[in-house]
Amino acid sequence: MRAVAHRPTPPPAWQPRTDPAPLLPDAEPHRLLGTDAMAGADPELLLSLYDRLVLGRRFNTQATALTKQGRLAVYPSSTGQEACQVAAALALERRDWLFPSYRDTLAAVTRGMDPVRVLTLLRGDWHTGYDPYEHRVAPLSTPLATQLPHAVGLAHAARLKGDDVVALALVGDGGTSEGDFHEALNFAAVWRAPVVFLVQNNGFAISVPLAKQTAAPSLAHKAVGYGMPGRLVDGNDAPAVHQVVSEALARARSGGGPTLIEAVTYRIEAHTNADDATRYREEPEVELWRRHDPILLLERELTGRGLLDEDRRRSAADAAEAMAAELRERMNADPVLDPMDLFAHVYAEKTGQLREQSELLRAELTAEGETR
Amino acid sequence: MRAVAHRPTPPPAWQPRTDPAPLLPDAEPHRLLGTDAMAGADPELLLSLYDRLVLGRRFNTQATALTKQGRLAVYPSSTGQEACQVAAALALERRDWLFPSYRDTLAAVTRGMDPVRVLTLLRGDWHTGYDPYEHRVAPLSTPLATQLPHAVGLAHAARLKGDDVVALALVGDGGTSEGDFHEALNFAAVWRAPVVFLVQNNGFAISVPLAKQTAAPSLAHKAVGYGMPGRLVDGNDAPAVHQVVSEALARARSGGGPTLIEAVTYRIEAHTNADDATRYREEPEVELWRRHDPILLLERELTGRGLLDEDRRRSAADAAEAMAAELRERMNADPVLDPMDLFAHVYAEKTGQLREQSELLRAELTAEGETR
Amino acid sequence: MTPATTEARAAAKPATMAQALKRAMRDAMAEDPSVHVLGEDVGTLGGVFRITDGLAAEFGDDRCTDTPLAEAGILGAAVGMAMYGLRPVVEMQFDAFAYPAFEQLISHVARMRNRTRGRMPLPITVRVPYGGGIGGVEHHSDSSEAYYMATPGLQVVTPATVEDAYGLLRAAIAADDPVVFLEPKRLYWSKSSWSPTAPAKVPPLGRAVVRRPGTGATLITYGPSLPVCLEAAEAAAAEGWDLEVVDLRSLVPFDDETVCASVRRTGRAVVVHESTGFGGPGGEIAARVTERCFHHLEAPVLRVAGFDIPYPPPMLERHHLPGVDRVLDAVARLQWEAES
Amino acid sequence: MTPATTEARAAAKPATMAQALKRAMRDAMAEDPSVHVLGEDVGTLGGVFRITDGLAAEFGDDRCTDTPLAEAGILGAAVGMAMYGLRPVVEMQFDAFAYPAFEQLISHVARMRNRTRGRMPLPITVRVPYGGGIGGVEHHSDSSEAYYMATPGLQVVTPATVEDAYGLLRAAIAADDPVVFLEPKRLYWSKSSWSPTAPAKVPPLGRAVVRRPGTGATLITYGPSLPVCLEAAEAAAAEGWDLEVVDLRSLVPFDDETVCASVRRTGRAVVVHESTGFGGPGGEIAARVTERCFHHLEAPVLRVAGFDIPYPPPMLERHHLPGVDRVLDAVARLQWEAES
Ligand SMILES: Cc1ncc(C[n+]2csc(CCOP(=O)(O)OP(=O)(O)O)c2C)c(N)n1
Ligand SMILES: Cc1ncc(C[n+]2csc(CCOP(=O)(O)OP(=O)(O)O)c2C)c(N)n1
Ligand SMILES: [Mg+2]
Ligand SMILES: [Mg+2]
Repeated sequence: MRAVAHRPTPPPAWQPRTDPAPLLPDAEPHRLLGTDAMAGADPELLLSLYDRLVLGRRFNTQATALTKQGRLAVYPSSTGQEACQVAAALALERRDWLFPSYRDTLAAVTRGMDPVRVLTLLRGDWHTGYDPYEHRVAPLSTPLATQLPHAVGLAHAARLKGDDVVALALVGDGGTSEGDFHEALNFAAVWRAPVVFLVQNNGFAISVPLAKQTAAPSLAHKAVGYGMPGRLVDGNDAPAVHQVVSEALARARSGGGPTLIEAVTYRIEAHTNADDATRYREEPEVELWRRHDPILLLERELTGRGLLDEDRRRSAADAAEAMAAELRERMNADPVLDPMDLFAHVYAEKTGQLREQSELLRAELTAEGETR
Repeated sequence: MRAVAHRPTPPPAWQPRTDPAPLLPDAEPHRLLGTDAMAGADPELLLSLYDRLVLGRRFNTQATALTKQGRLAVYPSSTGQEACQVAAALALERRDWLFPSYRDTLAAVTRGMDPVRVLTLLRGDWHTGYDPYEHRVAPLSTPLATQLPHAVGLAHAARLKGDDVVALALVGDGGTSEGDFHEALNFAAVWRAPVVFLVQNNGFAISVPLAKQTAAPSLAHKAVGYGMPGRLVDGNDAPAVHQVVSEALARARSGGGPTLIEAVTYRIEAHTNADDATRYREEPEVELWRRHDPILLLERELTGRGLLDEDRRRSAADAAEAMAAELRERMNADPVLDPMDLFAHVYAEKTGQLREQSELLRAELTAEGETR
Repeated sequence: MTPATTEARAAAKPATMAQALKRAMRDAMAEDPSVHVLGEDVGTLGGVFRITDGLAAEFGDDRCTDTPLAEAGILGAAVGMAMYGLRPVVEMQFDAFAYPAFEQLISHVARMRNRTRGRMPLPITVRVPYGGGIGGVEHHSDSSEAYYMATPGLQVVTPATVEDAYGLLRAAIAADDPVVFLEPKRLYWSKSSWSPTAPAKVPPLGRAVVRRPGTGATLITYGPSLPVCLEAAEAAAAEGWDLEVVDLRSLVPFDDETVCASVRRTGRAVVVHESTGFGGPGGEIAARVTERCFHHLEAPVLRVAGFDIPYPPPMLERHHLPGVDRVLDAVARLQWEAES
Repeated sequence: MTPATTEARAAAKPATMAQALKRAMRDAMAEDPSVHVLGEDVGTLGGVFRITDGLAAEFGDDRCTDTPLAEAGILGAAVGMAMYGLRPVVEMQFDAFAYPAFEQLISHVARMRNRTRGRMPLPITVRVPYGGGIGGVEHHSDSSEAYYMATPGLQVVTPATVEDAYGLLRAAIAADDPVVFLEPKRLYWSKSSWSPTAPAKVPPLGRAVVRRPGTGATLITYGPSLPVCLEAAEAAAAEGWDLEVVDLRSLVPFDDETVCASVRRTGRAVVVHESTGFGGPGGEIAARVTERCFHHLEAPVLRVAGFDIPYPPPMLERHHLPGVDRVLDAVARLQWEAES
């Protein structure tokens, strides 16, 4: 005979919120939302985070500028969310895997990927195109939440093979509503897969605010229904994100199973350059979040601790500027594309009809004098 | 400026269970799982539940027998789960809606539906076929969890129209893993739709035990992630189910939004007559649950309170026998089917090609001398 | 702004297909309180293509609703709403993002009428912006009509003109069957002199139309490929081929009558669409035309379609999309010499 | 029981298609530790059709895994497993229950190789029991091959014989592309003298085969309709029609060579399948055969298919399924008089 009751006592009754989900932080919400990681953190970590945040911000502004010059098809800026992406990616070991969503370019860059390759999808010369195995970065995923079960499957496979590998999967607040989110978290918990789910709750899914997305007390609360730990963190507090993600990774690595982390942040820019955010939100709200900027917060801490002087500040800015200049230059060169590649990777071997079709295109291109 | 923190404090860390989910109840688990509804309940309610449980059990055995005689294509018996279905359906008002899954034949019968019509799908003469508007019973749903968003949409529509209607949606423990479960609960909570979700946790999804389905402390805990109340009830304690469902319906009716209820019960028979349960579970486990039979529990209470004597017992059994006899007789008659109906309800009006195809079939049938 | 001033403003300049679609929903909602619009970003934002712009403002959030981000949930909820007597109009944000709702569409939307012997029809319109040519990144340019065509119980409709965008969408919303309404996104900004102040009468669903009469061969097409075919027909005229262009408008039901009447007259046909060729709509169309018109055919019915590849990235899409030249090449292969 | 005794036992009597499929997975798992089976009830129970019976016992739960009940999750997890170098074999319990996984299949499984320029191929086999004729209630008898055929990046394979069940499944699991492996459930219990002790060599994917040589007309078919066509060919022989029967085996890639060689020889063709006709596989097949063999054709390529309706309930399915008579009726309409 097993335990006396085969169920724990019923959960307490949750009273759904009656007030609309409040969206505005107070003047200094990070202290409420963050851990005390900022104060406790190692100076080197803080400085490394700082450099990368500055770089990340510059990457965002540069990429957005490139859309205006027609050099990118579209760019979903993560300005304001740099701390989430940079700190989380930095917490990974090299052997670990990252499963980014389309907005997570900075997470990919932080893993060491060539920024131009990261931008392939958004530039429009191929669909992500890069080799995921090089830096263990899965293709930036566009269909929302669909990358989460991939992360679970990969983590599960790694564990079965006895490899000490954890998968970090990123998703947005909107993405948590998709069925794939549910199925992935459930599989992860049942399989105790070494995977960490990080929700960047930036307040919006395009125009839809969080209050229309969920009635849960927090997105982190969703962990409860899967039997995994849920963690809530100030997503603009880089050391806090780093700490919470590191703990979750360690837990996963040591066989403790998955964790769901909600990082509360804000999408400062419109959804993409093609979006017009003034249609659905007010400037004062954005302004409040600007004052809670992740770079500002870190600067304040670093300055307070005497770790950041003008020189250090300038060297970070210079490095970012150099990256931007190189990016600009490389992106301003037209990519050399071979239209025949359209048929190259549909199957391991071209089917008969793909051979026919590629001949058709080759003939057209020859006629146009355009093929290589 | 709104509230100081825009989030409640982080949820407590959930420690996933390290022991495999225990499946066996102790000798009298209902006392742990049930409410005190049994003792407090109105005698008339208890007797009414009793009659219907007895009827329901007989319906199950009769329908199973009909599969052996080839009169039903398949039957998923709910023996052992009668209390969930009967008590929940009985808690509904006539204007309310029921969204059953394929195993919920008793819930449909309890709503007043003609048993033969309820069995249409399983007999194989049509796909459910009955008029859902007659008793406000949606078609028995085969694709798991897909009926849940329907219930939400209907409840939402009713509320928009100002109608005092609640939808009760049934789903199995296995069904809670599907994405549609997640999406339905989330929509319900965000819309505060008057809908009640009742999970019949009968321990198995065909052969797969609950421990392979979820790592959550209970399925009721899943409510937390949607911001709705979760309730756990002994699904073999009919008055308890009736009470918990009634409370949830009242809550929904008064604008309080959805509730998730987990009723813990057990599938005494195999998944369907086509399944062989000995392949995946041991008889002693079944035996334990037989001792926790919903009819037995109710009989014990009724007898203890002097409400059930031999006569009363016999009259319930006789009514059930009469129902079974009639069912047998009616199901033994071959249904009169018109193959031309195949084309009748694909679209409001037959398309050109359906007209052509129906003429083809008509010609074939005429040749066979078979059409009506 | 009152509807009257909106009208006056819109009437002042040629209307786009996007405006016609919006107007169709607006008029349907004004006439019939059971019409409800739902989807991602359809409310405050007015949709990413602004097709639902102004509906929430005019009819309220309950009539035009921003849903949580979950397509199966959206369509599933629409099923429930339709069960209760509403006429939901669902917006799928892009073609590929309708796939999560596939089970709801195939197993419920398409079958509920049949399942219930006609007692529970589901008058749901599923609007799906489809096709490429707008420089969209992966998953934003699929032509998914083959999936819907292969599903009995669904009507599949696609406008190619501004006027049809209005008329067919009104007809779809009014239909008692579920309709997958495919909107050719690269025609959203195409204009015509159609005036939203004088809505055309609602055309019946299921009727093709001859957009250009001709005698030498028939181009059978729909949606985003109609302009390509009309342009090809102009170019062909210069080479002495007189092409007839048929716009299907409705893939299901299929208008065999109009199509076959044309092909019997011309004796030659090319099916043109942007969807991949293999297993795409063209196979069905070519096969049924051949079955019905075999002895009128001077040449096999040819197909000009997208290549059998995943939709390409923006910088390569022009190589994939069937253009005027490919249509003319196919026309040239119609064995004209055999005739003389 | 050791594999040897299993083999000895199985060899004693004719093997069923179900046994051949099981044996194919077993052999693949024994040879290649990266082959993993996952799905609903595939472990302890051995699957509702017992196709995976014994795999968990022989290889452990980690190699043959009962998953939670969520098809998108199963296929999505398989994607991740394949990313890490495994070769997942996914079982979808029934055709219609693969629909929840549609987005994963279309947007990821079919496209990952292309998306990553060949760096990340996904060698996933998705086993889908399909088709009717077994008295299954709603959702248990769909023929969903048209959806998969219309999706570039997927191979679509379906065996019609016991021997092919083994060989093609081995080939599918060994393939570096994702394969939708459609198992004709009403042939699960069909037998042959194929002996599991002497596995045939693994046939290449993408090759059709002539199952019955003939000269008068070609029946083009696959999966559950092969036995129907062979029976029809026998019956036709009695009426003086000598029919050739081609079993496609692979819908994608499509073996134009074998099919067209046959049709050019016979000059007449009927495509036979159980899937609905409109938008079904037959349209593509008829269209491409016509494109390639037009001047060899004495009559249009005809199609015999399921009606354009949702799959019927058990008691009516025999009226829906294309049987010998319907095939013969089509053969009779192949304009034989024109020849003489
Ligand atoms: C399955 C699916 N549905 C719809 C979309 C269209 N879409 C792209 S981004 C987006 C909003 C995503 O919001 P969120 O998950 O919060 O991520 P964020 O954009 O805020 O980073 C939508 C609806 C999509 N990409 N995938
Ligand atoms: C989407 C979907 N996947 C798979 C199935 C096949 N199937 C039928 S019943 C069943 C198990 C359901 O278990 P549960 O939800 O616990 O309900 P129960 O049978 O115990 O009542 C499965 C896998 C289905 N009907 N629908
Ligand atoms: Mg967001
Ligand atoms: Mg169950």
